[in-house]
Order: sequence, then C-alpha cells, then structure tokens
Amino acid sequence: MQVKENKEFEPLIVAFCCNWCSYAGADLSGTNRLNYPTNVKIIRVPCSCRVNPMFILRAFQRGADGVILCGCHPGDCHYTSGNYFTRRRMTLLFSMLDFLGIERDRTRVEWVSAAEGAKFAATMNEFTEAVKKLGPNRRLEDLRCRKQ
Amino acid sequence: MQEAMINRAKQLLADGTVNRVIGWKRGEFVYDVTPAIFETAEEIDAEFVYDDFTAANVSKYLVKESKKDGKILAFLKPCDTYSFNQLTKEHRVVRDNVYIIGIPGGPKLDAEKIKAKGITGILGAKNDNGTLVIDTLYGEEKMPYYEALSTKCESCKSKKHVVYDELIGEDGDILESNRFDMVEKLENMSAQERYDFWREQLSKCIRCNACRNVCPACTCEKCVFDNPNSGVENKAPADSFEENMFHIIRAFHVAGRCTDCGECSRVCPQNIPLHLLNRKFIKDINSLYGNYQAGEDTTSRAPLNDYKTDDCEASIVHERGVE
Amino acid sequence: MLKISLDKLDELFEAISASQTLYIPTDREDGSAAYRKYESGMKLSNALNTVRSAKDFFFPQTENLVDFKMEGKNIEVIDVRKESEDFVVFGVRACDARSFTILDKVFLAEPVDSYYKTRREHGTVVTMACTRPSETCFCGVFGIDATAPEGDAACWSDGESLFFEAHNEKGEKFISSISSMLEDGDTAKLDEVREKTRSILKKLPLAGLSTESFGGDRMMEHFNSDKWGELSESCLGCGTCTFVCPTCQCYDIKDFNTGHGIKRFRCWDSCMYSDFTKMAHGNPRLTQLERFRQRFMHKLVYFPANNNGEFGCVGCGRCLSKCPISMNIVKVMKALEVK
Amino acid sequence: MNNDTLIPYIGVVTDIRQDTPDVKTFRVVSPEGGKVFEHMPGQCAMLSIPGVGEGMFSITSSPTNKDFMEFSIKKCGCLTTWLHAMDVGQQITIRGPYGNHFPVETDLKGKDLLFIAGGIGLAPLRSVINYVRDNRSDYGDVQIVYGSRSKDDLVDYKEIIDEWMADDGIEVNLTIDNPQDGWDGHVGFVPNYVKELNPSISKTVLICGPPIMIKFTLAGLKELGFTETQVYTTMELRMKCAVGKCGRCNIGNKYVCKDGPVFRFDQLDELPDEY
Amino acid sequence: MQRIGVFVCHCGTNIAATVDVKTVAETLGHEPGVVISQDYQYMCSESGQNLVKNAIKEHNLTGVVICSCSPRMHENTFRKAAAAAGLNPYLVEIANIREQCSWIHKDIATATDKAIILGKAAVAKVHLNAPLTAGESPVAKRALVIGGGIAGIQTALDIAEAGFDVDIVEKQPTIGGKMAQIDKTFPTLDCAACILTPKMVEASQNEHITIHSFSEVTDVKGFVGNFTVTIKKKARYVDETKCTGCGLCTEKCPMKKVPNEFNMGLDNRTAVYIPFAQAVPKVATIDPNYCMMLKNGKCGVCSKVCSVGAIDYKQQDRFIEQKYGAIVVATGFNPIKLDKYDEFAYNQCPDVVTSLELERLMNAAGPNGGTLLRPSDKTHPHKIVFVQCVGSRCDDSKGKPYCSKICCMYTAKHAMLIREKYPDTEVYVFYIDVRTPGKNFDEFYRRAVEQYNVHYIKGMVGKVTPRSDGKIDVQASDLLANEQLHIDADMVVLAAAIEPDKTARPLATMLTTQMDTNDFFTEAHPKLRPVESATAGIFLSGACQGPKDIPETVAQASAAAAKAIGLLVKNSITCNPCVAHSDELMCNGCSSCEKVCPYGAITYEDKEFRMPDRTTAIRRVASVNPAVCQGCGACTVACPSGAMDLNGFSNSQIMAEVDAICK
Repeated sequence: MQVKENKEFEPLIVAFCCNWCSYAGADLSGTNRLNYPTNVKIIRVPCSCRVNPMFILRAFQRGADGVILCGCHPGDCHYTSGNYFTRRRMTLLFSMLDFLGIERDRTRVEWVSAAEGAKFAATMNEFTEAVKKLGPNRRLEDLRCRKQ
Repeated sequence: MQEAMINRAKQLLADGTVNRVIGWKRGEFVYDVTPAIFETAEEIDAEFVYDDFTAANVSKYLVKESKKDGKILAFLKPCDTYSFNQLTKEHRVVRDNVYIIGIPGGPKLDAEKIKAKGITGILGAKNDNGTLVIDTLYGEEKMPYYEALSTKCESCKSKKHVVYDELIGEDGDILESNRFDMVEKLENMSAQERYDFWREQLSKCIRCNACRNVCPACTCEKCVFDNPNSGVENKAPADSFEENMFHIIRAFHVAGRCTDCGECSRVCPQNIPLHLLNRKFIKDINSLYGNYQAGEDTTSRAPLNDYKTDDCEASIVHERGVE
Repeated sequence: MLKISLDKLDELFEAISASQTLYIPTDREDGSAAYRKYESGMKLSNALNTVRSAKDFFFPQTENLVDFKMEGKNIEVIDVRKESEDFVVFGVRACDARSFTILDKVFLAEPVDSYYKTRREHGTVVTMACTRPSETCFCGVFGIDATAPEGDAACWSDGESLFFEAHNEKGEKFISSISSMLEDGDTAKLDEVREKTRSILKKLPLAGLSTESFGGDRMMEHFNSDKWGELSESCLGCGTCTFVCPTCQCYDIKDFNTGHGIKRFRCWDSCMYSDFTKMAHGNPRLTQLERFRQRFMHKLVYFPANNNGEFGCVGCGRCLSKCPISMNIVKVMKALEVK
Repeated sequence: MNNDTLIPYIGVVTDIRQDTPDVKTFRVVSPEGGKVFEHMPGQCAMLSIPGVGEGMFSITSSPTNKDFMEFSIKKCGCLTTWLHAMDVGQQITIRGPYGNHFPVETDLKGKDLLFIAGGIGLAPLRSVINYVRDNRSDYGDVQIVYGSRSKDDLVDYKEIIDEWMADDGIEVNLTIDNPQDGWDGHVGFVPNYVKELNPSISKTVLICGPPIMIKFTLAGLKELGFTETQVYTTMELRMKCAVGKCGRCNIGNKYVCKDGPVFRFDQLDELPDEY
Repeated sequence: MQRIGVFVCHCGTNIAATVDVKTVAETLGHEPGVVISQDYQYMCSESGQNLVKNAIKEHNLTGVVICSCSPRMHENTFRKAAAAAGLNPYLVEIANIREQCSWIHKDIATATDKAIILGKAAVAKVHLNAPLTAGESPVAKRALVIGGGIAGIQTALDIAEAGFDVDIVEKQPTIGGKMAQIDKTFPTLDCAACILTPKMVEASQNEHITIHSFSEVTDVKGFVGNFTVTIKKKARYVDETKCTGCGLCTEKCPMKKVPNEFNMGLDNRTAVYIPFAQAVPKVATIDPNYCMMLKNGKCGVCSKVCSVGAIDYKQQDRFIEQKYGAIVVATGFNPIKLDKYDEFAYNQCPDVVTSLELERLMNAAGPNGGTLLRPSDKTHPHKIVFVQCVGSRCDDSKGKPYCSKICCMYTAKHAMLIREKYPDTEVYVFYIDVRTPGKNFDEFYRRAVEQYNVHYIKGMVGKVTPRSDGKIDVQASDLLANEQLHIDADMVVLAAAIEPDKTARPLATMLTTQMDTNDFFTEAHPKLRPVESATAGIFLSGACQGPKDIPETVAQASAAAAKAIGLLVKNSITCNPCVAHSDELMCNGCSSCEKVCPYGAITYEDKEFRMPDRTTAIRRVASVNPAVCQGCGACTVACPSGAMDLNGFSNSQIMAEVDAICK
C-alpha cells in the first residue's frame, strides 16, 4: 500500500478505434512520432458502431479506468451511417452511466479521421490526464477482478 | 365493468369469434389476482375478475398465445395496448390472432403500498370517496386512496387505447404526466448522491429476473444474461458490478422500445424503482431526438435504429447539469 | 423469565455487537424490512418479516468455494475458506427458524457441506415470537407455533419488555453473555399477549389449510395431476418465489475468470428457470409446467418422502406477497387438495 | 485441505486414446502417481477445467486397475470439446467418487450377466465388465451385446477384440446400425439384435445407452420374459453437483447423485416419468 | 487446445529500439495455447514469412499472432503467408506494436509492457478466431463513369477500348466539362477544343459507350462488382432521339436573355439552347426557368419550327436503373465563388474577372469572338493585372488551405497569349510563389518573363478599387523591392482557387466513399493506390481527388480505367468473409438489425423450428446476405439477444481482447 501511494496513479485506458478512420489516425500519429501515454491500449473494430455497450462495461469491470471510442467524423463513415448510430447509442449510454453516478470523464466519444494523427495523440493525452485526475475506477469495477 | 367484460367475453366465446380469453383470476385474498386464460363461460363466471388490483399487463402472454390455434380475446388497459402495439411492431405477436377489447385502466392499487403503511392482516379494501378503508385482522384501517396506488399508476401517461378491436367504456386521452419528476430530481443531485442512491437501490437486487421476465419488451428467445456463450451470462449478483451490468444493459436493450408500462417496478420483490432507468432513457430520447412514445404506432423507426446527421454529440452528457 | 426493557434495546444491541457481529431486521425507506449488520443507532424493525429470508446467513446468495490458478498445463487449487467468526442473528421469526432445520437436512446430510456447516456452528439464532401475524401467514399448517419459535434462544415482547429463553447450549451461552443487562420479570402480561396472538393465529384466513393431501405416498397421484397446466400457465419463470423462500436451496456452481485466476463460486439458482436442468446432452424439464411442478412437488411430496413426512415449506407467506403474478403454494395446495 | 467434497483434487492426464471420431479415452493419475481415489464399478467422478466447466463422467476403468483411472468421453459440449483438445500432461481437477455402483459384490455375484450397451453407453459398463473379468470366478457366464452407429463408432474396439473376445466364457456380440465395407459382423439395431440373440432369461441384465435404445431393449427383454427386477441401468447423465443438493438430479424423490446413478428398473417404475 | 505461434518483428530498429522484442517473445510464449514464440529482424521479408510458414507446418499451428506494424500495412501479407502454409488466413492476428507502440513511446520498459499487453490481446483474440472462407460474387461487366469532363471521357474511352460497356453520366447537357471552356492549353499553347472535341466525338460514336447527358446519379446500392445505380435523366423537353441539332429552334426562340453559363455569364443564350457548337450530344435543351411555354404555356415557337417534332414540353424526369461492376468518379472541379473577396472588387467591377472568364473572353467562340475586350465598355485593355492564389493556400475560413496547382501555369499562359496578341498591353502578375514543377513548365514560365516581358512581382495585392474614370486602382506590395505599388489597370484577372464540385459530397455518401475535409475524394492509399477509393469497386479520376492539370488528369483517368478494367475482366470477386451472421435459434425476428443495415443485407424468413418445450413453431428469423454485407457490425449492437454476430470481430473475440488488455 505504501508503495502504491508514492507512485502516481496510472490509469488504464481502453480505446476502441474504427478500422477506417481512427485506427488509421492512430497509425498516423505513430508514423509522425506523436507521443501519447502507454496507458492507452487500442482495440480495432471495423466501425465504431460495432462497439456494444457491453464491451464498454466489460472494460470497466475488468479494471479499465476510462474508455474512449473513436470513429470517423459524422458523414465520413466508411459504412455511411455507422457512426451516427454510435453517436446515439453512446450518448444514451453515457447519460445512463452519468445517471447512475459514474464519473462522466471516464467515457468519451471522439471523431478522428485517418488524417488526424495529431488530433488522435492530443485526444489521448487529454483523456488520459482527465482520467488520471479522477483516480481509479471504483464505481464500476468488479472487486473480483481487482489486481491483488 | 367486470360484469360487462364477462358478458362480452361469454358472447365472443359463444359466437366462435374467439376460443380463449385472457384476463385475471381472483385469488385467496382481495389483492392477489393472477393473469389467467379462460376457455369456458363457466370458468369465466366462477373466477374472472377485474377490479382495483388487476394491475398485471397481460400483453406479453400474447407472444406465445397468439401463435396458438384460434383467436384469443385479450382485455387490455390503455397502457397495455402500448405494449401490445410495440410487440406487433417487432413481429412478436400475431395481431390477427388476438381480439382486443380496450378497457378503461383506472388507477390500480398495490397491496405492498398498504403493507408499507404497517397495515397487516388485510382481509378487504374499499374505496370510500378517496379514502381506502381496509378491513384487517386487527380491525378497520384507513389510508388515503392515492397513497395505495401502484407506482406505475401514480404517473399515468395515457388513458387512450392505441390499438383495439372494440372498446368497453369510453376511450381517454394522452395525459400530461409528471412521470419524469423523479428522474429530474436525481439528475439534479451530485454524481456522488446519484451513485449512493443507486448503490443503495441496486444492492437490494436478488437477480430473481422478475423484472425481465415480466417485461413486455424483454421477449428475447434467449436473453444474453442466460446465454453461456454471450460472455456476460450471470446468475447472481456476485459483485456490485453485476447488479449494475444487468440493469444497465437491460435498460439499454429496451431503450426506445420500453413503453413505460411500469411492470418492472411493480413486480420487483425488493421495490427497486427500476422504471426510473427506463424513464431516464425515455426522457433523454425525448429531449435529444424528439418526443417518441414506444408502442404508440407500429410503423415509426425506433430512436436507436434511427439517426439525424445533426444529432447532438455524446459530449452533451459532459456539458450539462450537475457533475 | 429474564427480561430487558424495550427502552434498553439499543444498549443490548451495542453490547452484543461489541463482541460479535449482530444482524437485526431493520426498516427500509420503502416500508419493507431487511436484515442488516448492526451499527449504532439502528432500530429493530416492527415489520412482521424481512423480504429476504434469514437463510442468507447460512446459505448466502453467492459464495466463493475455491480458487484456481492456471499456468501452462498446471492447475493450483486454492482453498479460500477463512476462519469464521461468531455471529448472532436476532429477531428471526418462527417460520424462518424452522427453515434452518429443513436446510440442515439437506446441507448437513452426507456428504456434509462444510461451508454451510461452519456458518451454522458459528451463528447463534435468536428468534422472536410473532404478535401480529399477517393474512399470508400459514406456519401453523406445518406445525409451527409462531408464539413459540425455535432457534438457539427465543424472545418475546409484551410491548414493554423483551423476555428471553434459551433452547440449547448456544442459546444459554448467548443469554449468559448478556445476563448482566437482564433482570427477572413477571410474564403475566406476556402470557396475555401470547394468548391474544394465538387467538388471531386461529382466525387467519389460511389457518384451515390442510397438508393431509400431501406427503411422500401421494407422489404419482400429484405428479400426474391435470391441474398443473392451469396452475403454471401464467408463471413467468422468474426466481422470485425461490429467492425469497427460506427453504429453497437449489444452487449452481459457476466459474468466473477474473483475468488473473479462476474463482469458483456457488450461487442460488431457481428450479423455475428455463435452463435450470439444461446440460450438455439435453434438458429433462423442458416446459414451465414441468419446472413449476418440480418446485411444488419438491416441497409438498418429495421432501416429506425423504424426511419422515416433514414438508419443505414453513408457511412464511413470502411467495404469497411477492410472486409477480400471485401464484403460490397455497393456491397449488388448494388446487391439488384431495377431497 | 480437502475436507469438503466440493473442493477438487488435481489429476494429471497421462494418456489420451482416440477411440472413435468423437470419443477419446483419458487416463488420469494423481500428480504424485497412482489413482486419485478408489471407486466401485458404476461410480462417477466430476472432472473439470477451471473456467471452462465441470462435468460428471462415469469412471470407465475397473477398480481392479490399481494404477490409474480412465474416462471415455464423447465430445458434445463446451467442457468435452476442451477435454478433447488437451495434450498429455495437462492437469485437470477431479472430485469423487460419486453415486452408488452396480451391486457387483451382492446381487450380481454368481449370476450370469448380460451387458447391453449402445454407443458411448459402453463407458460405465466397461468398468463392470473388466471388474468381472478380473474376478472371473465370482460370476457366471458373461454375454456382451454392443452396438453403435458404425464400426468406427465402437468404443474400445481394440480392447473388445484383443481381450474380451479372447477370454473364455465371454460372448461378445457386436452390431452396427448400417452395413459398411470391411464389416462382416451383425448389422441392425441393438433392441432387435437382443431379441434375435434370445438370451436366457436367467441372466441379470446391465444396460446403458441412448434413452431410445434402452426403451426398446427393455420392451424386448420383457417380451422375452425378463422382469424389471433383473435389469440395471445407470443414469449419470442427470448428475450435476454430484452431492444431491443442487436440486437438478431428482426423479421424483430419488436423487440420481445419491440414490443412483445405478437403478434397477423396478425402482424407476415407482418414480414419475421424468427421465 | 489451440496451438498458437507468436512472431515478434524487430522491424529493423523501428520496433526493437524501443521495445525489448526478446522479452515480448519470451513473455508471450507463456500465454495459454502458445506453442512457439519467436522474434525476427523483418517478419514481412521473404525469410520472415518463411519462418512463419515453416512454424505453421512444423508445429501444426491453429493460430498465428504477428507482433509488428499496423495490420493496415501487412495483415494481408501474413494472411497470404498463412494460406500458403495451409492455415486459414483468418486465423492470423496482428498486434500493432510499431505505429501504436514503439513509434510513440520512448521508455523501453513501459513500451515493452504495452507491447506485451497488445500481444496478449491478439493471442486472446486468435484463440477465438474461426477459419473463414471468402464467398464469391459475380461481376457485372459494365462500368459507370460519373462526370463527362476530360477525365470521364478518357476513362470511358479506355474502358471501352478494352471491350467493356461503359456509361457516362454528365449533369450538363453536353460532355466536355471545364476543358471545353478553355481556350489554349499550357505549355504547348495548342487549342483545347481541337484536342478535346475529337475525343468527345469518339466517345459518342463508340459502340461501348452510352452517354447520359443532363443526368444525375440518385441512388447507389450494392457493392463491388454488383452496384445497382439509379440515374435520373432530367427532362430536357427535347427528344434526344429525334433532335438533329440543327439549331433552328435556338435561332427562333424569342427568349434571348438567358445568361450563358458556358461563357461564364458574359453573354446570353436562348431558353432553348445547345451549349456550344461542338456539344456532344448535339441536342437542344430547354431551360425550364426561362422557357415561356413551360412557365406559362404561351409561346411554343420551337415546337413549331422543329421539323422533326423533337420538342416535348410534357417530358418528365426519367429514372433508369442499371447494374455496374465498377464505378469511376470524375466529378471534377469548379473555381470557388469570390463573393467573400470584397478587396478584389469582383462583385463591384465587371472588369475584374476570374481566369476562367478570361479564357472565354479570349476564346474565338467566346462573347467577343476572340478579341480581348473589357466586359464593361468593350474597349481594349492596355494594362492587365493578374492576382495569384485567390483563395488558395489560405489559412482563413474564406479560402482553401491547399494549393490549386494549375493557376501558376495558366496565368503564365494567359500573360503570354496577351503579350503575343496585343504587344501594347502591359501585364503584371502578383504571385506568392511561382510553382512550375512539370515537364517544360519552368521553361514556359521563363519564356513569359524573359521573352514576353511579363512583369512578375512577388507580392500581395491589398486592394482593388474601381475608379470613376473606368480604370482600376490596384494597390499592392512588392515584397522583393519592399515597396507599395499602385497600378492603374484596365483589367484585373483573379486566379480563383478550385474546389471539388458541389455534387461530390452527396455522391460520396451514396457511394460510401470517404472524402477529406475539403471534399476531395480520399484515395485508398496516397502513394500506392492513388486512383482507388477505399470502397472496393469505386475509382477516382481527375480533379475530384485533388487539383490537377490536364495531362495529370488524363494520366489518372487512364489509370482509373486500368483499375476498373482489372476488375471487370474478372468473372467473380472474392467477398469479405468478415460479415455478420444471425443465429436463428436466438433471433427474435424483431427487425432491429434490418433497420440499421446500410446495405439492405438483412432479410427475414418464416421458418419452422422445434422449440425447447417440445413444440414446433413458425418463427420469423433474420438472414444476412454475405455478398451484400460489408461487415460494419451495426446490426450486432442493435440485436438485443446477441443473435447477430460478426465474423472476425465477434462479441467473444472483442471481449477477450478487452479482458486481456485489462488483465
């Protein structure tokens, strides 16, 4: 416990990125050597609309401190309309999480195009900082999964 | 009312329009009525009941019943017709196999509300001009009638039947209800207060699945929470997370489909105000995407299966109200 | 009889909870009652009974049985059982008290369930006699006297004081631990209260219910009854009755992968659930009728068949008030009654 | 540590044999070597891969085998698929033995025995057959009728040919459902074959197989003059928690986990028809 | 039990410099199911691939995880390698430890930890990967070219040359596009019409080419090889099949005051018109906004004079539906509107013109018959100022951030042509930079400066003010001389930035192709796949993809044609196997999935099922057409029961990844 207190809290961030825009955007920020924290781990999905609310809750259950979902800009979805559905679904889901008293800053949706490597890195820096401020996810964790 | 319903049911059975009737059957006490299917006039005469305690929404039974041979007569209260319409829209009931008689809803009573007042040994209950007079083992007790109302009837959204083959009694109107008051109250609390509120409530959950099994929107052939291959199957609230998970996902799955019939809260043995979760979604949908009442029609697109290019961004959640 | 004034209840609870964990029924904001771990300031509920039964204390809804660590082809078994501490459950009603003897017959039968047994050994059950039975009560039908509850120790209220009596060694130990707070008292008023309660018990609407039609020797007759279809037709297949029932003890064993190990836990299950008996090769109880029948046959026929005629129901009435569609054991008994 | 039956032991899989396309036989010993526990023919054990599931399997090896236990397992669900994918050396968890056993020391002693098995139903009977072979003098004639869908689906075919058929006083009658190249034995369903063979009604019958086979064979045996008191079967498929407490295995008031899995048919007759 | 091989790539030092690849390989070797874990210098090299192939064979692998660069780079490479070794290609997963790890992190310890976690996630996923087989779908042997400018024409001609039918859809009454409006072309100064019109004629006469002029694409369904396109043939009130293009109607039409868009509104045309003499198809069109007959039913002159009876006032828009295997987008460009540029007085002074207007003013078929006269007073201009980069390379919201690329060269052309024809005219060009990278381009520019004495001034024009004496005061700064200038100009020519046509955005939505923020179509790869869009079967030709001059446009047009031909010669194409599928036993038939499917891939059928309670029932269940499904996964979330799942990205796979990452 003593050791933990001395060490800065390092949140675990799960980022779902759509294959066509945001994942490519993440690649671009790599290609351009734009730094963002190692806390962010990316899961590739074909489209942001593939992300089931269950995946997001699952991440929180398993110890994620923040979950961010990135997709193509509205209107640019590779599948025409996927991110529009995502937007509604996530708006409602986040609103519900907020309603249940889960900190709002643990969840985010951000539109990042394949050309926006810089935006991707900046978003991840910003989001990680915001989650870091909140501290560990305690309101939506599964104690059984907490690392001993 | 009960008399008229019995007569009409017997007529329709006799003339062959229907071969079964779904309604309510009287129980041991004044309040414990059970949804039941009647096949003969005798059964109806003996046991059919429609009174202040017939709160159960029978529309979900029609998922199964409407697939059987012959037509079934269903007595639907205004709120039940919304459920039925929604089921029709989702192709879960066979409309042609159901003969619907719309009946006035009238507020229903909840015996639990009476018991919560410390009144026990209930033998009978009568409405006497707004006062509920209860005959008990320990003598007569009184309480305001409205305080004994089932939670779902406290904020009735509509007295209008949205689908029926015939009506008994007058059709009513869609009402201005105060059903979002409690949601709003919670929204105005701090995140910590909201968290504490729901933790207190959801920690009562015993995962009996009554809310799910009674819900007319939860008609999945196989619920994800029962399916070992879904990855989220869980049987008991082994951790507070699972209470959250079950209720969030359940509410999400019925979002845009829930007609706000209130059955979930009515049946919860632990009195968890589950309808607030559904109402939160309804309120959000109404304010963000335009008013939408599930079950009002059978053709409109559900809000979650629809979009506008200029919908608000998810960040709206971060920008509003109390943190 | 030893008694304590009801005014001093707080002090009593403080004293008990100072040495061991104490659970008492308390009121909740919605008017119902629930057992809670005693903390200063909590008040004993006046409600007749809690929503959840007291079985949780010995057979909790979920419990971790054992952990595993997997590495390569190897498995490590980790016993997670901890040293149990003594605890007191206060204010258990006669029906729930009887449910423990029913659960004992299951869990303490060979092979003994050590998890249950440990809790039973460490728990002291202090029962409390009923004074205001409800219309849903029918414990008398199963030979339970609500005015003379079982348990390790029992107590009675006459409206002013609480009178204590030990039923066994554990109960005596409990009473001696609080004896400094007790005084000898006159039971005249108490006897009056008990008599009054007894007269109400006789008048209860379900007092006339009879178990005569049930028991092990009626197995085939009831199993093949044509009433089950009608009785089960509106059953939702939820687990409310099972989970509020003090004697239902069906369970499931599940593994949970935490990411750094496997937790095997046991949780309540309900024979009303559609895939309760589903196994790799099929499901022997496919319809709700079969599952519904199983639950009531178990309580009214199978259990007495295996336990010298003792029924698997204690008449607490929870399922009567909690079933979403108001179908319950009383309606089943009346429908199946052999005239 | 293991003072609760729900806490399992570790077993090591030391040999895996592919019997048929969907049946494998696993040899299990304790990590220290030797059997994890002793058992009687017909008893079962609960095998598990933590995180995958637990399942009840009859112990196929005979108690007379002092070195190891064997389980013949058909691939049909999540756990069995996992088990089939195991390599030698894999550890599993095992608890047991559970249930009653065939009355090899009482009712069966000195009797002429007729074993009737279909498909994977041979697994529980193999334990008895080998027990009887190892205590040959205690029993009378042994006749085995075993059928499967095809030649390839006959479990333990090698052992049947090499050992059982070679034994004196053991008559093995094999049958497959449909004609097949390279099979010159009997073709036809087990119930009919039993009737054709017309076994002496003095024999005590042990039967195991698919429910439909048991149903028709039993009817056939009755036609031949057998009574239900002469026929034993095992119902380990109904077992779940193995200790008779979880509430699933009962048929009427009898708990397969405790009162079974071995039943004589006259006992089952007194129970509701729920199996 | 899975047998998984893990292969960790050093990528030279790209990965190995910040990720301890040995540790990654070593750690992942202990993951359940992993039987071999190796690292190698360059996994994508031939020998690296052989390493993978050999391991697959030697260890009988059931799954492969490559920890390397982005799957967008080499997923296919490794899938092919696996397939070559006999392993289903979809049993390969990539852990992206270069772009998403080694390149963004500096600390070796944390980067290595992250690489391990990404590897574990890939291993967890591959455990659940199922072998997938790609289906096949037929290819319709017909191409659609959207846009009939030089890009569209060239693409169509090339495709037709290969023997495939091709349709051109052009929204104007004639094909030809912007090039038809241009006078001369740089750097050769040959006449645009002379080289374009033969191609237009060739297109109209080619038996494989069908031209839908005055038409628009209104709906696109389907997918590569199998597009169904709805084309709206706008009513032109003239029967194309009858009209001979004699032009009598245009002569007789009493409504003569219609701004002529072909001449940039610098002169007028009639309500019934043929845009220009060499129009293809040479067919008259009635402009319903001006035609008296169509507006109030009074006139009918054209109908009376038409000897073949081609005029049809009752004509309606017609919709035709056609199947195509490939679609080429050639929607071209437009100069931006200069309404926001008050400083250049474009809206105030008729003698401030855009370059394209200048083209028309100088063109022999233009409003002045080829003599350069000021639009205001039809006098000869003696001093002309050219302003470069109007709206190009702008940071502000008025213009475009990019370089429009063609302006430097056409301005040099204009200057040169003017000086050639009117040596008494002084020409000033204000530029920021002169960009001349192209064959003979810089020589061309230098000729303008050196041979024709065009005054090139590096500097900005601050303000253009029309004076009452008819002169235009151009206030500018000469950056090299560092002085303020005032020029009394007779004409000012603005090199307006070019932007994609406005119809491109809605078209992109229909085609499900991507666009950048400037509405240029995004190519599948900026270097390696410049003429393909990310959507299979959609190709890009000409300026719709970015500013281009004519030779570049033609080159790209031919390249797009080659790509389209490459598709059309195939009889069938392999479908993406990562598509949705519905578990009929769990499906509720509720239609939620159908509602969110952008491709209409989901249909329902009533099927009889044995229900769990021993009864049989007819149930409505969803089924997915794998050839139509593109695998977005919208349906999987809309489905409450989880009956709908996605191959390659299944619920359990993604959750396994989540678990592994959060472990």
